[in-house]
Amino acid sequence: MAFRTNASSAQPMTRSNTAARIDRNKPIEFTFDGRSYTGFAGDTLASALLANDVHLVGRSFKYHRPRGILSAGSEEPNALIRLGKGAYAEPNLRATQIEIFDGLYAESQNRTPSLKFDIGAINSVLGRFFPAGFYYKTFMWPAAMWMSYEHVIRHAAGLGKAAEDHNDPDRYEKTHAHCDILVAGGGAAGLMAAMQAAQSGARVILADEQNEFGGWLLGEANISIGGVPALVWVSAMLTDLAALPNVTLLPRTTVFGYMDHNYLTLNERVTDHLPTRPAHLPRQRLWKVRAKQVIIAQGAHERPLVFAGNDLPGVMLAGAVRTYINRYGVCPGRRAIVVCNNDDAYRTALDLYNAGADVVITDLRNDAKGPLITAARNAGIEILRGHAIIAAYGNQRVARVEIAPVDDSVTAISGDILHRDCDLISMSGGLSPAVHLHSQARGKLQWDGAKLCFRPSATHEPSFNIGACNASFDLATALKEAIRAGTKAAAATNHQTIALTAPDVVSANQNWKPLAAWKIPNGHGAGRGPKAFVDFQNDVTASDVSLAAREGYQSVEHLKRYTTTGMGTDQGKTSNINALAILADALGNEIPEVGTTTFRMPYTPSSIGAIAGRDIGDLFDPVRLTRMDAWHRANGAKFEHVGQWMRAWYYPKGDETIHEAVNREVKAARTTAGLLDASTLGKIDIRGRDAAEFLNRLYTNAWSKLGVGKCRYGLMLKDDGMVMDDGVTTRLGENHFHMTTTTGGAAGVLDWMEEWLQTEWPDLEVYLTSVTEQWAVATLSGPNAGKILQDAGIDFDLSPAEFPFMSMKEGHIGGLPARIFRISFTGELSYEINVAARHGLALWTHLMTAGKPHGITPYGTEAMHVLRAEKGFIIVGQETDGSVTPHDLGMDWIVSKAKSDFIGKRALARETMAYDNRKQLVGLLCSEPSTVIPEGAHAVLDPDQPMPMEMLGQVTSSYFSPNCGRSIAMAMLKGGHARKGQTVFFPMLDGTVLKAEIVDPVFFDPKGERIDG
Amino acid sequence: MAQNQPDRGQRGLPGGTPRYSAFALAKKAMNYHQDWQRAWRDPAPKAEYDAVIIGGGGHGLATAYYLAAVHGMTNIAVIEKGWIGGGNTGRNTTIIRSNYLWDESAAIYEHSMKLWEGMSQDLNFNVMFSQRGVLTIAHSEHELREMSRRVHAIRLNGIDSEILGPAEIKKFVPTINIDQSIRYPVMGGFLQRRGGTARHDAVAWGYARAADDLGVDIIQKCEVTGLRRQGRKIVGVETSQGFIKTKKVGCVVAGHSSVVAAMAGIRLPIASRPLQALVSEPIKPILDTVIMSNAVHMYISQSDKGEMVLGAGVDKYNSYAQRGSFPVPEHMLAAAVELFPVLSRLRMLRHWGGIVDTCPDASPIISKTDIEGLYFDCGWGTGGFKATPGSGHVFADLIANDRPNKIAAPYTLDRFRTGLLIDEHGAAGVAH
Amino acid sequence: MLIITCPFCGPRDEAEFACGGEAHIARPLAENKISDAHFADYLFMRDNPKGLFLERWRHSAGCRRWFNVARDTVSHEIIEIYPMGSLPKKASPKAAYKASWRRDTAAEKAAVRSPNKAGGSK
Amino acid sequence: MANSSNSRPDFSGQAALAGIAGSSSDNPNGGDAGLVFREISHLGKLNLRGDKNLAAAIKAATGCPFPPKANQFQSAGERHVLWLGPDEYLILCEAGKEKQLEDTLASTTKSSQRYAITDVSDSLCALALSGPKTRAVLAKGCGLDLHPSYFPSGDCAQTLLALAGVTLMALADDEFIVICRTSFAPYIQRWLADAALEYGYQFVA
Repeated sequence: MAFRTNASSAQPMTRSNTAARIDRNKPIEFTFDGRSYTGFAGDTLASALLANDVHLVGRSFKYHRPRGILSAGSEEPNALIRLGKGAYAEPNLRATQIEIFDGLYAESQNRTPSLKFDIGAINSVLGRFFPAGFYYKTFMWPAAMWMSYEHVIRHAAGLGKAAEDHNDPDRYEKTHAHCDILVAGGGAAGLMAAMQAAQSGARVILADEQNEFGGWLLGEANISIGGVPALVWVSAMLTDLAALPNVTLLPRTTVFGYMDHNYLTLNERVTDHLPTRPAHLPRQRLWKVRAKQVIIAQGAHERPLVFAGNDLPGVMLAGAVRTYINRYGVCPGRRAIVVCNNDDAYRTALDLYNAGADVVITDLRNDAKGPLITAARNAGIEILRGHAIIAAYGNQRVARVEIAPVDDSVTAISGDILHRDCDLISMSGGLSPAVHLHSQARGKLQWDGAKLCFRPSATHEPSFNIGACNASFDLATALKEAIRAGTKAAAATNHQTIALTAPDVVSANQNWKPLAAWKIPNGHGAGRGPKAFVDFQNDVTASDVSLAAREGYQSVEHLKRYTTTGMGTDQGKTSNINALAILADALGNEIPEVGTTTFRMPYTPSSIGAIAGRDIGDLFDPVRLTRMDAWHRANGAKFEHVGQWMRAWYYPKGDETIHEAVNREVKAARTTAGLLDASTLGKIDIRGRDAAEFLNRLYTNAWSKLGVGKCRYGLMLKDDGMVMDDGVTTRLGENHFHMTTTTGGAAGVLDWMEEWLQTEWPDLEVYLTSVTEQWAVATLSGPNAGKILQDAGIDFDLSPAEFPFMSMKEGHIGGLPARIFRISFTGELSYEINVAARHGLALWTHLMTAGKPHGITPYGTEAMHVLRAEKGFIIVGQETDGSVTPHDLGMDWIVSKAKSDFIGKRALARETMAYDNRKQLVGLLCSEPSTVIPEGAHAVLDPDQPMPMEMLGQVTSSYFSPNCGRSIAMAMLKGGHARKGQTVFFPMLDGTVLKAEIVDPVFFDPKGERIDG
Repeated sequence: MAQNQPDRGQRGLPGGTPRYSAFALAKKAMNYHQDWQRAWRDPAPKAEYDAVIIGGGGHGLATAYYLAAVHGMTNIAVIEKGWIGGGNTGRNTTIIRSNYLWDESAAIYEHSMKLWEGMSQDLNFNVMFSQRGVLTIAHSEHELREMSRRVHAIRLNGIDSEILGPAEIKKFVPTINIDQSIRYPVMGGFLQRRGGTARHDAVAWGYARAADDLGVDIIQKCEVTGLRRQGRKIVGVETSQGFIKTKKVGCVVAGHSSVVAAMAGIRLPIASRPLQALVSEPIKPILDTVIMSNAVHMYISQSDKGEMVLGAGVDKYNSYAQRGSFPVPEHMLAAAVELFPVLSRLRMLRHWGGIVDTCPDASPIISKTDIEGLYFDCGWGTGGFKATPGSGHVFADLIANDRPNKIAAPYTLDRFRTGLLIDEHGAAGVAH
Repeated sequence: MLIITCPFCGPRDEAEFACGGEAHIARPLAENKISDAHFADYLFMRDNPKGLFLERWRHSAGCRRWFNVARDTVSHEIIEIYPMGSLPKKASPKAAYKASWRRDTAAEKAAVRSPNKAGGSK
Repeated sequence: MANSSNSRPDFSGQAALAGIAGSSSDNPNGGDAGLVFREISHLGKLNLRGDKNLAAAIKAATGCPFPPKANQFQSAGERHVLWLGPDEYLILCEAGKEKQLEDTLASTTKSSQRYAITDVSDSLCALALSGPKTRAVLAKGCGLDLHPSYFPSGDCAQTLLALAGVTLMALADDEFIVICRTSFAPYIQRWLADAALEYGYQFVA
């Protein structure tokens, strides 16, 4: 093409000299596909590329057809590029939304080896064999081959490449915000509404996805508002709004989600436009806004026309062309054909003409009249009325078109074909209001048969639609709507305001009723001829839509899913209505009867990083530490997460393995003394007149007669009779108890108790307070425990007579006030020492010092598990799994027969609860004393039976017990209680089989003779 | 696996519907695809059917197909108030696996898995069943213990399952983060290689086309307004297209089970909850398997189109609105970024919600009712899609023979009276 | 995210609350003998309407108090919020309460202490 | 902290963040930090359950009037009484005075009266926040409307801050007390420092 310019020259001649919103004094260097170009501050990547006469910017999803820039905004389906390098790389960004900055690095996508020569383009040649849904009809034989077919398909599909380096260096933040009125969209209507609402003193947030407020006015010439050029009015409005303390202006911010109860999500691109991003600033910020009222002023999207070859680079939307000329000072072509079914495109024709391009208008209507048409004629622009472009041709950019006269309904060609050369087609198929947010919020839509679009009807949330998104395309009307909505919204939030007078608008009148022309005839038979595209990104053609209808995929949802139309990253902003109309046509139905799909979050694709925000890394989930944590760390403890708690797991000495360390700790606890940090156990302070009665109803056993200062073990059931939690509860006073729960169960148990108190037994006078973190707890266990307490300076008599098992005393240790419970989870002489949490570390170090001569050994949760298993004590959540009753555990002794009721009592009376073949708790001794059966292993009677095998149940706990000198295990086995003495087998994952004898689950000191030391 | 399967229904399209094939595709291309015929008819309802299936989702269409193909009941109808596959069939994350803990669950999901393995050929419709493996991650000692229990049980049930360590996981899933210092480190996982995904819409369309070929009437935009009874017997269905007489009604209306049950005065132990899912923009392949993590309520795979498909846990309150609350995807995406940092710079493209019917024991109901001729298949919670063929297969058997077969037997409504539950979440709450 | 108006703390984000499911399920006392089937009505069977639903919520991140909510499960509109232990006052929730299949079931009757039984569970 | 040669434990006691979070600051913008915060060590805290009849006892013991409305607090010098729920209050007092206060309350409250009082001084951790960006920082993790006109000084609320439950007290436009469970204090400290980064912060250990 003769007028092609040297792309690297600083002043490509495609720059028009019109006044534009770029700073010609600020040239900016950037790179696209390895070649460096120059643009200006204020350019988007798209405008800068067009300024350099680069039209071919991408390849389509399926056919890999060359694609250019269609639009100038977020609806762009074609110009998707990969921005940045290394860890900063980001695929699928729309060139039309990227503000350029020095050093910007961009690449095209979905092509190999290069954009100009893409082997994938073969698909386009074979396109005829790949109609919509072809993959459902083939690749089925042989069945085994699908994975190979799929591999190829997967690599052909997918648009851009994700970053090679996965560690996103950027920071994302989130914030909550509240306002009286959120205005979504900062065009003329949005600005006017925000100003109106703000007058009342209401708190207003105004968000717009572009870097500048002003909406489509930014791309218009020859419009004046309030007696001044539109953009002068815009900047005046902005100055006034910015001065108001009750207004928050959010440019570069997309309102992408509109959820129940006026909860909206906004994505603010804080530093994306900067060449270097300050580390302390978020790249993007997610706003979670709760608005009392919402005003939607999102504008509208222009529709393409569906004619053969309409996807060639150089085929652009008319409004976009106007924007490039007026906003960016770029004239995207020199020989332009404007094709339209409405008046609006005439503005583009005039602007093209004024920018020095040759222009021909192809108007599908043969009766178009009005000031714009007159203006075009007066300018001497050639106007072909009742004509259409029936096909466009070119290699990687449109070069020529076939134009033909068409009948009134634009269904048939009615005359001779004209041939014209061109380098730009500027098309306009009418406007579709952006009803996305309204629809996300469950607002209803209605078809406007005159303006040929869906427009909002009933709203579901407290909101208003104004301006173009309400199909009020006329500026003056839009401003009046804005004032009305602003006033009403303010009033609805109890802010009174006097309606402002709408500023006068001076702009050529135009007819907003386009001609219905959904599919332009191409002179060939159905399905024949060059492809006419409906969905550019997903390569869905008009004949694909007809095919879907023919095959019975006739609901809009079926159409979308079968042809994938509207499923691209542009979410069908330019294609949905055309597809719908062509489907309606194929079904001989009216558009409203065929219906539209409901829009869902997000309005435009929204960064996952921003939605995750800072709730990642060490802020992903709170980690709770005990007051002794510092000591554990200093002494080389290994930790395990128990719920949110970090607990000392074991304390390896030197190069001890976990097993060596645990064996040492377990032995010490039975030969000398062990010290365990038990601070994480749940603790609940229970007070009130009815505290004992409450415990009676909560636990399976009886509590009324428990003496003051005495402790009792309790089992808590859900009302379905299944074990939920256990622990020791102590009576501190007549109406005062101290309950302990499992570490993991603490929060749940407190909630559980509150629920019963508040919802079932409000008559009981009981008060619950969590004191889990009020007390630090060190459990001293082992034969030397008493001696150590003596040396530590206990101030009361520890003799079993004075301080018997299952009792509690308050006293001092080395002067520290303490509550000491004589309870034991090891079967050894054991003291649970509670001190105010602030003294936890002091108590621990003090006991370690005092215990040194007596062989005190800190032990962790793993040793604790072994010690309790040696005694056959259960751990809720390990032996139990929500399907286990007290009887299953062999704990009938703890279930009161006397009490008329307790939580779970009735459920336990169901006949199946007494079935003999329920899984029951047993002990296991492996035939190989040195072998520890893996936890989770399943028992069978006959290891040689065929699959699926008859299983008895699973090993729940299994350890090597240094005190028994052999391995021990606990298991839940069907009919286990009656199987004592039987031998069972455990098929291992490696094919070997282990053998074990079923025994009583108490392996050590069955008579409990060690409890007093 | 396609061969020697439990009665899989007849192969091909005995009803005479032209077969799909590469050859047919090429042949039709010659005529610019003008003479493809409808995948299924659009009939008006007859006055009477031998059985009526309420609900044109995957389960309902599968039930109809197997009633016709296996039990020879061809005078039946599927009635759907909207468009087929428009409910949870088209709203799930398409995960398919059979590695369940309890024997009863393993039995039905493995039955289903075997049917998946021959489905595209059975239906002559490519449902793109992709056995790319399902890997469930364990993040703590407790989860490792549960994993071991699960894998031992699964193996003894004759189902494939293997345990992977962090290094093996990294090898299998290069994009995953196995840094052991993160809050929920990848400590291990168990893999079912036969698990994977399928094209959810295709399952509904494939069953519809195959059932239609056998004479089944598929009636869309037909809403059930009532169930007509005579005493304790069902005699027909009131619909928006008039009364339809029938002696057998199978209800397979995930997301509306309680509503339809109420029409017959039946109570169900079901709560309907929103389940949210989302996809990212399509990118070139970075994940060739399915990853599930229960500790952080997140599962993820990459569709053939290139979209990252992510699912979360169930929302906390009852709803029929097919939308959930924002904190759920917020937490889920944070968890996803922890495990797959690459996601941070990708963008959410679509987000949606389905309505799942959840039972107290997280297991389904496949059952007769105390009304003769009225059957329910519901309560699949988040596990419905993977069960589609198995559920349809055993439900068809229940309707045809008026008694549950061995696989369906444990799933009667009666278990809520006896208390013999199949407590899948009690048993470590693996997200389905 | 819903706005739920805690009767004590006022309107807060749904995130601060826990949902307790169906409201007004009376718990049968173990002392009153009912069949396993009737007991299952209490333990497992749940009202699950499409539309107005009476449910329980707890302000778990706030004052920790339970209360009742009448909410539409389709529109998510909250029609009434009323204290634990009380019945709804507005017409439609009231009607929903009366219409529930639970009213006068054996399980609900068994929630009341039968006069011949003395003293409760002490 | 007791050193191992000492046979008596150290009585001074440890603050929640002692040895976990040292003083730190980051102020990329220069000028005043947007947020300055510190732990209020050993602030006395009593959880009080009961109804309005306790007003007199509270007044007598603390000098604080009874909170007139839900989600408000009343102060008398260093002592504050916070409304937590319809029958639940939190009393804050000078470090070490909690026991004495507990006894006074017990004695001035008729035994007949429904009430319960529990010392939660170590159970909860209080952080003092100040600086021009205090509310902006809190808003990043808290869903409440923290605008001074909606959350004026004198208001308090139990709510969520990011992933932890907290009680917020507004002392002034740019002065708050944040109370969390002690074991969550390290998380809250880290979260606040992170959230305040863009405005600059200073944490005083």
